[in-house]
Amino acid sequence: MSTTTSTDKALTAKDFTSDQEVRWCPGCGDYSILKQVQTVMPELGIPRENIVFVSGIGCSSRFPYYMETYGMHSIHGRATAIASGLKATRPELSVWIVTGDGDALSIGGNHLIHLLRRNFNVNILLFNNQIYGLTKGQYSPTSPEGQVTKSTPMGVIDHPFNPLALILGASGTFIARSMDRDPVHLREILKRADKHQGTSLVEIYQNCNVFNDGAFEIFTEKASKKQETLFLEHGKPLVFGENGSKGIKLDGFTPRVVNTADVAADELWIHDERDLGKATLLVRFFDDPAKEGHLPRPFGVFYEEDRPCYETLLQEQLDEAVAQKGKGDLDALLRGKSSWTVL
Amino acid sequence: MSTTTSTDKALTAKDFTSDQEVRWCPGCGDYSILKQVQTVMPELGIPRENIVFVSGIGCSSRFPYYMETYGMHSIHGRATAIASGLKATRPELSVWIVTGDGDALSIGGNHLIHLLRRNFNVNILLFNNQIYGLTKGQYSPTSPEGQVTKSTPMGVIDHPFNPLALILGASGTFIARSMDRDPVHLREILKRADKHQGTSLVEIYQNCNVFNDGAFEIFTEKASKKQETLFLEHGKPLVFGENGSKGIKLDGFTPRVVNTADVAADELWIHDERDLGKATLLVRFFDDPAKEGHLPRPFGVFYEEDRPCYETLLQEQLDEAVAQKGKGDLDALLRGKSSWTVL
Amino acid sequence: MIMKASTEEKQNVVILFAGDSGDGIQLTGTQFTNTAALYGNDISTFPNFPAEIRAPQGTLPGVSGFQLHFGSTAVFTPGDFCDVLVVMNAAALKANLKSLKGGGTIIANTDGFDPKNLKLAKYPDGAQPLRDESLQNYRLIEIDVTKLTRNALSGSGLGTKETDRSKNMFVLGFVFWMYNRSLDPTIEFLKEQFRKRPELADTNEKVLRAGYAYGDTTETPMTRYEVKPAVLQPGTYRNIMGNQATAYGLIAAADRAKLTLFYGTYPITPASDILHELSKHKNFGIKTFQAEDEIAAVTSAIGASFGGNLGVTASSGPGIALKTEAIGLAVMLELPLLIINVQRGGPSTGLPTKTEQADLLQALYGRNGECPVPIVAAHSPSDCFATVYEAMRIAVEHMTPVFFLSDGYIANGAEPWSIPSADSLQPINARFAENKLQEGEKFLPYKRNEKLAREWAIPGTKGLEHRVGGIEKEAETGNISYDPDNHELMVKTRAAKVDTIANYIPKQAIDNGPETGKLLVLGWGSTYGVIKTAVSVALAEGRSVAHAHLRYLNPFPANLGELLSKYDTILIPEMNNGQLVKVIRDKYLVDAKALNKIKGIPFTAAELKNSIDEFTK
Amino acid sequence: MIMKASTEEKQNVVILFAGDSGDGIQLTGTQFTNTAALYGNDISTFPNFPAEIRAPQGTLPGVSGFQLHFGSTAVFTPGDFCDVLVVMNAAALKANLKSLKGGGTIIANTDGFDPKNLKLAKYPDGAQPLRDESLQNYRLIEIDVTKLTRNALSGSGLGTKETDRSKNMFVLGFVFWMYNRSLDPTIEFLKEQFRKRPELADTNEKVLRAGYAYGDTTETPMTRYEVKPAVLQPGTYRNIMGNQATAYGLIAAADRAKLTLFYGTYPITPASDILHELSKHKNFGIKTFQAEDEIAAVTSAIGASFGGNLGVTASSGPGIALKTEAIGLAVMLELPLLIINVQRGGPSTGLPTKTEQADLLQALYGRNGECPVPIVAAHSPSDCFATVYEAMRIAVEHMTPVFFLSDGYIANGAEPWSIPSADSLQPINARFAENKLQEGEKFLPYKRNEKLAREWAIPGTKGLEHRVGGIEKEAETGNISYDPDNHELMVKTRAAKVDTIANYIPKQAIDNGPETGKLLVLGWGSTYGVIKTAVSVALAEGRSVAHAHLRYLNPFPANLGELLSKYDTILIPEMNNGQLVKVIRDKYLVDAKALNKIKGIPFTAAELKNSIDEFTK
Ligand SMILES: Cc1ncc(C[n+]2csc(CCOP(=O)(O)OP(=O)(O)O)c2C)c(N)n1
Ligand SMILES: Cc1ncc(C[n+]2csc(CCOP(=O)(O)OP(=O)(O)O)c2C)c(N)n1
Ligand code: SF4
Ligand code: SF4
Ligand SMILES: [Mg+2]
Ligand SMILES: [Mg+2]
Repeated sequence: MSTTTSTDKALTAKDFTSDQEVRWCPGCGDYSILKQVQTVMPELGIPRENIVFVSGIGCSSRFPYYMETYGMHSIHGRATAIASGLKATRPELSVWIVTGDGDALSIGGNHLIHLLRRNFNVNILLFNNQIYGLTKGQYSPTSPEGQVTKSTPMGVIDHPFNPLALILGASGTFIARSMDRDPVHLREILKRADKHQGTSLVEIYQNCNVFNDGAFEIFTEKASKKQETLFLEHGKPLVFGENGSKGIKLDGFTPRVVNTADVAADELWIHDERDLGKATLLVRFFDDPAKEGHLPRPFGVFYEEDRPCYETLLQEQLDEAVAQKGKGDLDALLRGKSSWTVL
Repeated sequence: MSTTTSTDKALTAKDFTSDQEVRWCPGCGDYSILKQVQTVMPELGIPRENIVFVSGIGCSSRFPYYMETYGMHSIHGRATAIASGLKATRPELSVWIVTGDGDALSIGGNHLIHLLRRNFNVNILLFNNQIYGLTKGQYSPTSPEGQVTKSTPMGVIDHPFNPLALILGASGTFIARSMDRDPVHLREILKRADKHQGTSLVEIYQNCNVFNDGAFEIFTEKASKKQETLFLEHGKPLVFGENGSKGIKLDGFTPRVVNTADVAADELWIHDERDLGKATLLVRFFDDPAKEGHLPRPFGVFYEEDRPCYETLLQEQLDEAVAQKGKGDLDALLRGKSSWTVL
Repeated sequence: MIMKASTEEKQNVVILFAGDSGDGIQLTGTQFTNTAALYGNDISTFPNFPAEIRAPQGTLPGVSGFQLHFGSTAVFTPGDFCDVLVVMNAAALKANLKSLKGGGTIIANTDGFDPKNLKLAKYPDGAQPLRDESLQNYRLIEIDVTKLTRNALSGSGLGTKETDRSKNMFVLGFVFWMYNRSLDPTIEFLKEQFRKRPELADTNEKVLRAGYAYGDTTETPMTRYEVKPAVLQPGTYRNIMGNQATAYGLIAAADRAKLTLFYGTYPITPASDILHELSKHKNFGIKTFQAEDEIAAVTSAIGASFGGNLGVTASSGPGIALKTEAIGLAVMLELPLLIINVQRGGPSTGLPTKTEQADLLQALYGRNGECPVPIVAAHSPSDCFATVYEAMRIAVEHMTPVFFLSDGYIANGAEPWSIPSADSLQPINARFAENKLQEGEKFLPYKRNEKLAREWAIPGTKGLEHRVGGIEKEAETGNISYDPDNHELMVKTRAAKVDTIANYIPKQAIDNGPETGKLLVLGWGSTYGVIKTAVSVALAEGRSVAHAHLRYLNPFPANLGELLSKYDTILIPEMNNGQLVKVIRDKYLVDAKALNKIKGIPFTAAELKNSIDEFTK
Repeated sequence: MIMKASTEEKQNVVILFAGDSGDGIQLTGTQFTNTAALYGNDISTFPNFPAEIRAPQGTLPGVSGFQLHFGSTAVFTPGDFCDVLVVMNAAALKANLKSLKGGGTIIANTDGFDPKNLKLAKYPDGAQPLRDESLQNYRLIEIDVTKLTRNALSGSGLGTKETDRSKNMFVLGFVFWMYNRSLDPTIEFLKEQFRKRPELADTNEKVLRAGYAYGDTTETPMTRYEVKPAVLQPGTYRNIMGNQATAYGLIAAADRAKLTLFYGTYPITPASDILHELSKHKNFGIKTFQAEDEIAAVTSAIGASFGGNLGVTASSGPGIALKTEAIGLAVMLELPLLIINVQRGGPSTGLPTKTEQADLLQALYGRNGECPVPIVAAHSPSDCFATVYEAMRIAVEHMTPVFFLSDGYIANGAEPWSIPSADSLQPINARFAENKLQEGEKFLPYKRNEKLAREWAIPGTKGLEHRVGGIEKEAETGNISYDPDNHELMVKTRAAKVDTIANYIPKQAIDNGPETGKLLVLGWGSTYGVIKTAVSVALAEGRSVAHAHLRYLNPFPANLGELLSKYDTILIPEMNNGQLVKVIRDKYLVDAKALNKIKGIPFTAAELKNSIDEFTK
């Protein structure tokens, strides 16, 4: 709930903290994400009253309550559609959608892909914990095959989505991945998302320490992080491992891990956020880390494209209609072309 | 409605024709598709009573009424989900889903992508006419930007889906495209779809001559077909044009049109239905044919992958459970582990 | 020798135009309607589309109809039966003969009765209705429209396919002659319609005039009819269809409320035309959004409402079913939201092109939990304007989702409408929250006024940042609350908020008949015209009957119970299996009687009159 | 010197275990329940989960409770108030003290009342309930559970974090001592539970025994209590929870019908546990399908039903809302389909972890068009078994979707259940169509039997190929039909089909009290226990009151109207704002009175008794 401290001094993370007690399980990855978002907000230079957080249902979707901005905790899977209506009518607002892997990809899958193709200028934070947290531990569309959960005592048999491949397939214009456990990277990506004109989709690997603890350990823990993750930088070669000792080289359409020492720098795959072809392959770096010879998991901005936003095109049509026909005159409309008068 | 002519002689297309009057607009592309399906059916060697056509709502979705098989004309967008339940419980049936661009990609988008990832062994015929036919001419998620329709008097502003890119992004295991006006090709693809073990998705360009006449003319009409279409054949180079005079060559990740005469045959892109990397680029051959230097539109099988089907894995778990615990004994279950007896 | 036709005066006439969906029947009917309206007749029309998009030519499912009732006295329905049946082919005759009064006139295009057409219409082999005795109780006018149209255009250089497209103009011209009407409005329409292809305007005009001339020159003596203008209340009128009036009502509401209209919808018969109409008026700042499905349609509208706009969503039964979860959210958020249901035949996909009023209980009770939503219903095509406007006023001023019910019969029907001036419309006052907080004072988003409505605190308002959601909320603060007493308080408050609307709407009036008596016919929605007609006739016969028609279905007007108590019997006619009657019986514990018709088509006045006679014996 | 505690006999006792969600309260409660049940007490239990997944430790929202009522006489509810309140920390005390009877016993873990815990529980600064006078009306037993547990495990080599996890066993042991119960069932449970980590079974057993021994050895004199076994009907019993009984009922129905159960669902509180339970029993050939959403859940079940399987779908209010369109399809298809609604607090997301019975009208009327669906409701945890079984029987034998209503209170509550033998269950007879057609004869998929049910003609049956769908169907053939009379016929037939079920279900009986009198308390669903209790008390006082409880809510039993007419007043208590009462008033035109509680928690017997007293004055 907001108080009337409306002086115009520079805002801090604290100004974005609501008075509601945060109610996630102790140790939940959501805490870190909340912190990074609250930290980044003041840096965006957007008046607090022009920011809206919209969420669906899930642990992650409790997020808006904790942000001292406008917010709506809506119904399961529909935050994307609600945000579409809001943004279509209030293009000047900064709209953030917070959603979970169930909320966005299971019940909300359809609205998500349609939002992406329409390219509303909103930001989607997809908290992927590969589980249904709020309903206490059923598998989600991102849970790996074989996982034992409350609803799959003998293991998941559904092939999981590759979320970023789906999102790219749905014509997303900004596609990125980060994680709860790398605050610096996450903040960087959040700022990039804000900057992008169009739908920014940030998948955030988030640990649910109660129902799916350690799902992303291999990417987040020091011991394995360097070997298993690939941090993308525009214009830079794809390198990873201790001191960048490893890199990615394309062999036809097949990316292969090489020792950077063994190849010339320009033979390595150079990351280009604007290359759709590269992006289509890059989102497919989705191997099971247990697999022999697997590729590392990329983090960072996979792809960015400039495409007009729905709300802009909509307003343009309205302006064009006024230019062509003049501002609507209600009396003239009601009268129409063939009226008659009875005296 | 079926009669009792149940002798076992070889079936013909006529045996697959129901007694219901076909009620599409005269000239509608749906007629040809119906004909090809009825023609192909007898060749599949499946007993008629084991075939089920399930559809949603739309002109295209009237399809099951005209097939002398089991059929359900369900509700808008849900044929995929209905088919999932049917196939999960009756794996021996040959299940065909007939759906439109609105039915499958607008209201039914979510069930479609989930069906694809689960990879039920069913066949989806997606009649794409880039319009809502049954409701008399609103735009659909595949209508091109700028199109004037009943609901867009100033032109469509939604960026359309690239359906095959979406479908590949959703982990489809068999992805193909054909057209109403090429019966031979369509029949070939239908047979391939039937053969594939897993979800076969066939996008069929279909002319709605009442509300969107000529949408695919450039691909279907003799004058332009050779220049504008690219018929894919496994193991063969990508060539098109008069006498195969043109071909596709990759320049980095960028496919370029070349004169076949100018390049060695092995420099051309060789189609490989099993190469996911190639498929990701191939589905992006989706240029507006009005664009200077555009790529031709591919038809045929883009991609095929072997992946276990949901219904198989489900049955395996059931069998495994019986193997581990024995066939369920109802009395034992009800009694449980701590019952007591009152005398 | 040309014989002059005689002229006879009539109070009112029902014409039914029927033909193949490709025959331009709807256009023909609409042109006659507009001409009659401009002439000053009272009118009521109803189109009867085929269910199929364009079923095969010449077949029964392919028949398209347009029924028009016009008169010199007040007209409330398109008519139970028609005086004149115009048929372009055999199927049209077969499908519609049952609607023709005994002794009525049939105008038949002979060309549409060739063996092929007879077969398509499923006439038995060898049958030829134009020749055999089957039509002997009617007056049959046979015209070889095809030949005459071709003749009229001979030398125009057009092919027969193109020529034949204007056959409907020949028939229209002839009917204009029969009823002594001016061709000018149609000629003007043709000019406007074919602005970019003036040669087509010419062709059509030529054929139209030929049809008219055919009446003048025909050798069979024929009667012409005169239907004088009706005495309507002074005012400026136009002819309007229900969906169009709904669209205009929305535009007007946005204009008067000075807010942006956001219309989130997914196409469905018979609601889509509202979308089509609204999307033509972008210069009013109206934002239409064709969503991916009905759930996105309603939730996008909720998003727009949250942003301070007029969020509206529309559908028909199956689509409304999909919106019910989100409507529950809107009830919790206490935001204005208008849900339009243009009802059609159900259940499930049902009869998409037919009418029914079987979604009342869905509107009233079709949500999880205790989830009250006000409901208003239009009673005729033109009434959609005022009723949807009122629905929007309630939504905004009482901060609540509101249902507006129409149906396929109203949506596609048309009638003259006394056009209100923009200024005469009741203002719609949105109450946006402003930041008037003292230092340290907290904003209370769920604080209420005397209507129990909260303020509309929209993003962009500095200092009022707050969060809303679908979990139960603490009174006033709106924070999440699981407190048992608070939940009961909030459930009761949301119910009271809706009930309170009864204090802000007019008392229920008797539309027709005495304030007390044997029988009250209580209606809602599109049965208005037919009840009005039947009760008028019964009253003229001296029966003790009255008619009240509900616009407000939740809450009911405060005086309804008392009003009902003034009659021995309450009869509730509905195009469903009995829905309003359930609510009235529950609420007022009166033994109200149901009269139901569940055929996808309206009651006839005769059916209703029969029932009135029964109860006033 | 150790003083021997005295033993006192009690008829019944209510214990409320409360603590942090991490404290193992549910397990503690369940163990005591099972032990009491095995001992032969009648029992009724109810867990009270926090709404948050795992709200911060020590806070009020983090409190988890488990209430257990056990007795030597029949027990119907978990009890209005408790005799003993076991609290693991200050928040647990604060949240639950209002539930303790005056003079009741508090067993407090002193370690949970340190300053940090007091602060988290929002006690005012300096307040210390264990020390100040606030608890002087209760008997307070303070135990330093943490220390005693650590002592019991000293030398085990375990860290304090691990040691502290078994604190609940200490308390359980102590309460077992208080009520003179055997430790054996729990020890056996521990062995089974920690099969793979026997060292943990040992640790827990050690602490459990220490808690018991603490009672024996404590230096304060204490009373122990004896609650004798109840006299239950002869039979084999087990303790069962509502959702578990529902799952078992489904498994049993599939087993008896010899069909495959297909359970299409999407997780939602409080229905998910049915999915969890069913997915454990794959060796019964049960196919569970976690769909992408509720629409896919219900439609996949329809697909399974079309294929000849038992299609079942389950959800709670918001999810049911999403299924309403598809349920309409199932009504048209006339296929067996079971829709389970485990109701929770609404509207919208509402109070997900609380109970309510506010979705009755949604089940009855929440679809577009005239769309009747039979409804049955369970009245207690164990009754779920028989009622869901009956629902399935109706679905299959009458070829219709059926609603089964349960609620959060029933779903998570537990009680003893007299286990039926599989053979004793009523058979479920599916009527599959066989091809018996003569040459040239057409198959009629919508031909009906005396129940008005069609046959189940499933794919794979040679010669019966046919098409079904959601558009109105021609009688018998099932072909698409837009014919007006056919539509009315079909609407009436579908209604009659459901109404006919009244001929195949038992007449409504009086559960308790005289066949005629001043007051009938008419209930449905989970209010059974509390009505039973209150009416029993009132009857014992000589009041003229009876209790009838509806299992069948659509159609009502044929004799219901007559039964109601035997009482001066009908009182309908519901955990909603009045739903059944609307239907009864409409249908029987009786001035039934509503008693409503909309707090997310059940009525207390006292509340009901007050109301009974009012009406029997
Ligand atoms: C319509 C509807 N269906 C189901 C639910 C139950 N439900 C709430 S959250 C949720 C899934 C949560 O998973 P996710 O989106 O991954 O969020 P997380 O809790 O993991 O952050 C479900 C199934 C609901 N509230 N509403
Ligand atoms: C729930 C629901 N919403 C909307 C409709 C209306 N509707 C029927 S078909 C259709 C779209 C048809 O388009 P498509 O799927 O492309 O099929 P086509 O007619 O073009 O073959 C719509 C919007 C409906 N029947 N049900
Ligand atoms: S259940 Fe998992 S995701 Fe939810 S709050 Fe707890 S740790 Fe976080
Ligand atoms: S409207 Fe279009 S798609 Fe539908 S039947 Fe007619 S031509 Fe075919
Ligand atoms: Mg999740
Ligand atoms: Mg289409």
